Amino acid sequence: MERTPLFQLDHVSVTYRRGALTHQEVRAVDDFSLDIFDDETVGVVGETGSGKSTIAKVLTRLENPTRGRVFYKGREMKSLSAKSLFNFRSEVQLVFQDPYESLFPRHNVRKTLEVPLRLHRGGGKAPSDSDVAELLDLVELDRSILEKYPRELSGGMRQRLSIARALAVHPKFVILDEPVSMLDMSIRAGILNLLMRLKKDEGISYMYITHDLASAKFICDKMVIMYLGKIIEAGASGQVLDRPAHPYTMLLLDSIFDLKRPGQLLELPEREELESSMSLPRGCHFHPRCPYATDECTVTPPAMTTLDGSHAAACYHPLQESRSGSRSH
Amino acid sequence: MRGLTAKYATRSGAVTAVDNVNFSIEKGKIMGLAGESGCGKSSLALAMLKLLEPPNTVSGEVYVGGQEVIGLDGASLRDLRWRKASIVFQSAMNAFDPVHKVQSQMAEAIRAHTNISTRDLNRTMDDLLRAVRIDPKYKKAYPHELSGGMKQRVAIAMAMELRPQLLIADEPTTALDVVTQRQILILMKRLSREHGTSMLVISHDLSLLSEVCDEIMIMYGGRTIEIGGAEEVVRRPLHPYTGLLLESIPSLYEKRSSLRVIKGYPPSLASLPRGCHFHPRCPYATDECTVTPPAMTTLDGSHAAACYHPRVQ
Amino acid sequence: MIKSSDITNAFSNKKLLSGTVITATFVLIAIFGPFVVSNPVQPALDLAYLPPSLRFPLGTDNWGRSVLAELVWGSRISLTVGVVSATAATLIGTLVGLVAGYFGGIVGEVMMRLTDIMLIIPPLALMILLAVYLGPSETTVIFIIAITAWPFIARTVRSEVLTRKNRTYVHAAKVTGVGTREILFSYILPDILPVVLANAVLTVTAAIVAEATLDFIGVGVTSIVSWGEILYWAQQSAFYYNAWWWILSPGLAIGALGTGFMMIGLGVEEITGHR
Amino acid sequence: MVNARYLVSRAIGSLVTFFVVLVLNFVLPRLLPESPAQILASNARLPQVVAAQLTIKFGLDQPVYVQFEKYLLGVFSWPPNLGVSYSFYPSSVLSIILQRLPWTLFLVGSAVFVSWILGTLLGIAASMRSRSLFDNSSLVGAIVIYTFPAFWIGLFLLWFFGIEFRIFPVFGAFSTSSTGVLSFLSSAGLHAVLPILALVLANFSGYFLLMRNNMINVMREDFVILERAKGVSDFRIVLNHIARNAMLPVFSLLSMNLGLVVSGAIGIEIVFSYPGVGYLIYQAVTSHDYPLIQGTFLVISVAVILMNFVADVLYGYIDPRAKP
Repeated sequence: MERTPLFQLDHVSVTYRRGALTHQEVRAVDDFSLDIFDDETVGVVGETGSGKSTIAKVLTRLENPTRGRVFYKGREMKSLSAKSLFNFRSEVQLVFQDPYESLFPRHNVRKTLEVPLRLHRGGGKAPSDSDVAELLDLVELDRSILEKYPRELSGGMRQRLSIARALAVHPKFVILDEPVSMLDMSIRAGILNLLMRLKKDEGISYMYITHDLASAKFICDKMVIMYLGKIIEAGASGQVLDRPAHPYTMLLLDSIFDLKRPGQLLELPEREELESSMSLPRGCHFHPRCPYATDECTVTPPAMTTLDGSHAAACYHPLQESRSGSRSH
Repeated sequence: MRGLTAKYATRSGAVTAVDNVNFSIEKGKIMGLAGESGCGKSSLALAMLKLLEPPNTVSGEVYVGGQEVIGLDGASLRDLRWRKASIVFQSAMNAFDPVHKVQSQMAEAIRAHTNISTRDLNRTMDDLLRAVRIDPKYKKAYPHELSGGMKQRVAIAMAMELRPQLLIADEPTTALDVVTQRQILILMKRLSREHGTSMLVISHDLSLLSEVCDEIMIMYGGRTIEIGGAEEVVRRPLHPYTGLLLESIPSLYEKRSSLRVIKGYPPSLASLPRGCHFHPRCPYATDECTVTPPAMTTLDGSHAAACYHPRVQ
Repeated sequence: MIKSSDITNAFSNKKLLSGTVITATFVLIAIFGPFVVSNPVQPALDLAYLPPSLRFPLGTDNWGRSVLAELVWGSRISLTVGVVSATAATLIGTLVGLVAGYFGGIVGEVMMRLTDIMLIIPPLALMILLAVYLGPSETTVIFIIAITAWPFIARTVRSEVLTRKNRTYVHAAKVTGVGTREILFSYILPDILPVVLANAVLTVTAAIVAEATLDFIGVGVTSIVSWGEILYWAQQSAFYYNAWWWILSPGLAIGALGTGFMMIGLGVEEITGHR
Repeated sequence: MVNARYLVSRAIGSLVTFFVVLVLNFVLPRLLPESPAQILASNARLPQVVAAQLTIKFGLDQPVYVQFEKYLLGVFSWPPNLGVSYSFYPSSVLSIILQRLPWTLFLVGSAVFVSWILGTLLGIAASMRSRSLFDNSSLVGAIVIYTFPAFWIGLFLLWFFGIEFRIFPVFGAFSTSSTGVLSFLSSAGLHAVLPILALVLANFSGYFLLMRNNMINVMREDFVILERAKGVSDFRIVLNHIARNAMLPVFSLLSMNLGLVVSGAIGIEIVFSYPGVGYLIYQAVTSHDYPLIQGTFLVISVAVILMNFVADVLYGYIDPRAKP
């Protein structure tokens, strides 16, 4: 029997108008289709400007798609009533990238956590101190910081507080938008471990948005690779990382600096700089940088094609062999 | 560089951002400087060219090709800057004046240091841009018309235009895509090889530095805590901080269910712990660590660390 | 963000302190002065054009009235018109700015355009046109100044709202389920309140000058003696009698009161870290 | 090149503003409980019969839309018909205004220019020595001057330089006894010194305060540190980079302030009996010359709208980021 996905994105596009004077259109997300189930953690991997943060905004209804539809538990998100939207907010939460920007500077730790507790658990009544303290325990923060303001906390503590705020409503699904990319190296591991523990102990599923494939591998079961607003490859983490099918995924993997990588070499084929991401190339967005591009790539964008079970890629010339073996296509 | 110290004047007294740092870079070599935010690595870059303005103070000695920098002033300092040592900033976005074209910003330093004809100047600029893989037609563009990667390439071209002996690059690729990042670092390495330029590359990303650099220096709380050849530092770290940090970074090439964690949070320069700055977070800390800061001790050839309990393997 | 440390700061801030002292002095004069100095309505022609003396510290005008007494009574008008019109302008401007800044759509767009249009029309010319057709009265003057001053506040508030409505913490509040009204009034408004306050106080300065200018041109309040009106009459004949005191003191009074309010505004901006 | 779309959107904005001014100008007199003709008549102390005649003469007995049509036709005919002045009867409102307009433009134009230059230079100088005695005293001075009404500054200058020391003429725009072009020009120049000085004093502080603030902000930008690292001279960094960037918002203020300055000239023109549009408004107000009041409002507004449009377009050339 078919399961109803938690989220269903159906040909979603989001277009921004940039520049008050020029009214230039920028397509952040382009024809994006994806089913997300509530028992799996999916990673959305892409570089700056690939549109991955826009997906987070669309899924939390901070933004509406310009075209296409988004379904939550089979109901279209655009048509959610105020009450169902409120219920939705108690089930799906978002943790932002920037721990310095995402906490309201006027609210201290107690107040920050009291807001979601009051709205979703207390029915408008002030929540008890023990509820707040429990949340702090959950994210391994000391109870002594209760009266502190965000500016008195370090980046790592702030991000833990953000996670606690998201957990306050007992969500089933949490979208993590680059939760550790702005943190110091020495505290990232602590946050990643915490996220893994919560996944296991609290039964929360994540959408983990990142540009860091290594941490995505650590957290995620499934992976979606984005390039300039489009999904170009999707599949189980192991499949995507071991047998990348899209040349972009391969380039990305080759470019990453990794301490434990065998036989490192710095060299990479030199290509001309992209003119500008403001004007998207026709056909496959990646073709100007792709070593395997042929004429057909410059005309029509390739559709997602299933390669092996859940592994799919949008490429006319998918790479076939595993990464450890010899590369060919 | 000997005993370089930089202090910031703040409302609550002087804050020491760079505390008695010593190192040297050989001709044509690349030194990597790693550290977390607020460890003083950017201040070090500014201090080396005496770019910190009063009331902030810089003391110590910095030699570039035999010439001391910190004691210089006025015209002689201006003359040394860019000709002997140049700098590339973290965010190329803000490192360009938004109202001037790329070419006039490139030409400015050349004009300030040499008497060059307009024709030669134009040719030089075209060559420089080609060297960093940018179409020379972009010299007529304004900075906001370039992408982040292009701006960083132009910034590097600009830093190389007087063939300096030293190039300081402060997080040169942090804001860029992974692919662009690697391309730019390849470019820098090539330029360093071709022109014998020494480089100081500052980054928080140890894996990046381990690939790009010949030597690596680690800073923590304004002090150097470890320095040595890139391979040695990454493969056989001496200081517990370096070791733990390397173990805490997730890798694509191994499967782990949990990561090694360094407890606590990095200190702020305004309130540093006594003794070894790392002792509150260090699993090996003993009483002596909390009192006197350990001195840099050479343990293995050129590999040195400031720790009472180095992890010699 | 107003904290107790801000209040301590406020008193160590020279601008705010001196501004408060100046303004408070004028407020005290406006409230209690008229009980000390009698209303200068009675003309006494034999005392006309007297230079400053012990009896008339600021001299007399062409009707032999004490300029000091006129100033004291006139301070009520300047203060009332300044404060009331600036308050009205601030309320209108803040509301329009909030709505225009936070809500997109037709309502926001229309309000934005309306503000832009009002900003271009030369304010004093508009004030005169309105004054001519609405007739001289205190209420008219207040209305006119408020009508021409609100767009400046609206523009400031709008740009402040625009920089805040897409701040991550506002998005975070939305995701948490915080309602629009709470976001506007608990997350955005408190943050821009210092800016609003500073601008409101600066508007008082502008309003005091505007009131005086309208009186000076002859389209302002005529029933009661105001500072601008003293200057209106002074400019007709003071120079023939070399009665410099008649011109000097009202101008200084306007400038001093204006400076007082302006100092408060700049001080507020300074301690709250805006600008 | 400035984008055509940008030009069009600015032009449409200006046209809409012009239309609002037109409507305001038409509606205001008609919003009153009494008919304009009655007000005209009562103010002109004319018998009731005259009011009735005026009503018919000005077409005020006709439906509002017919009146509006006539009004628009008048404004858009060539030369525009803005009615006939009462106080300068039978001169047309337009001809009187056109006669006065050059004087105001000369006065305001030079005052804007001088205060902009002065404020900018002082702002640069003060920011260079931030928190010094010079900086602090010029700050306080600018704030204090800013709070005085322009017309009072005019009165003060008139008394000091014109009456006490008799250095400059204080009445009108030129000496009627001047013969020949040169003597006319020098007399016009002398007559303009005090009004321009008063306007400059009243207006330069805005530019000064903004320029000083911007300079201090731009100084903290990364590119300034890079310029210093390049070994570029301090003089060049300050002028070519810091001041150049700090100037951009000042230019926006310049266009914003045009409206204020034109209005501000009203008080100054009254003080010096300077025969510009501002003084004309005063004359119109004191003689209850309603067609003239409305005409001047219209013309001043159009002038300001036009200047704003020009400033907006120029801004597109000055700030490269404003271009597409």
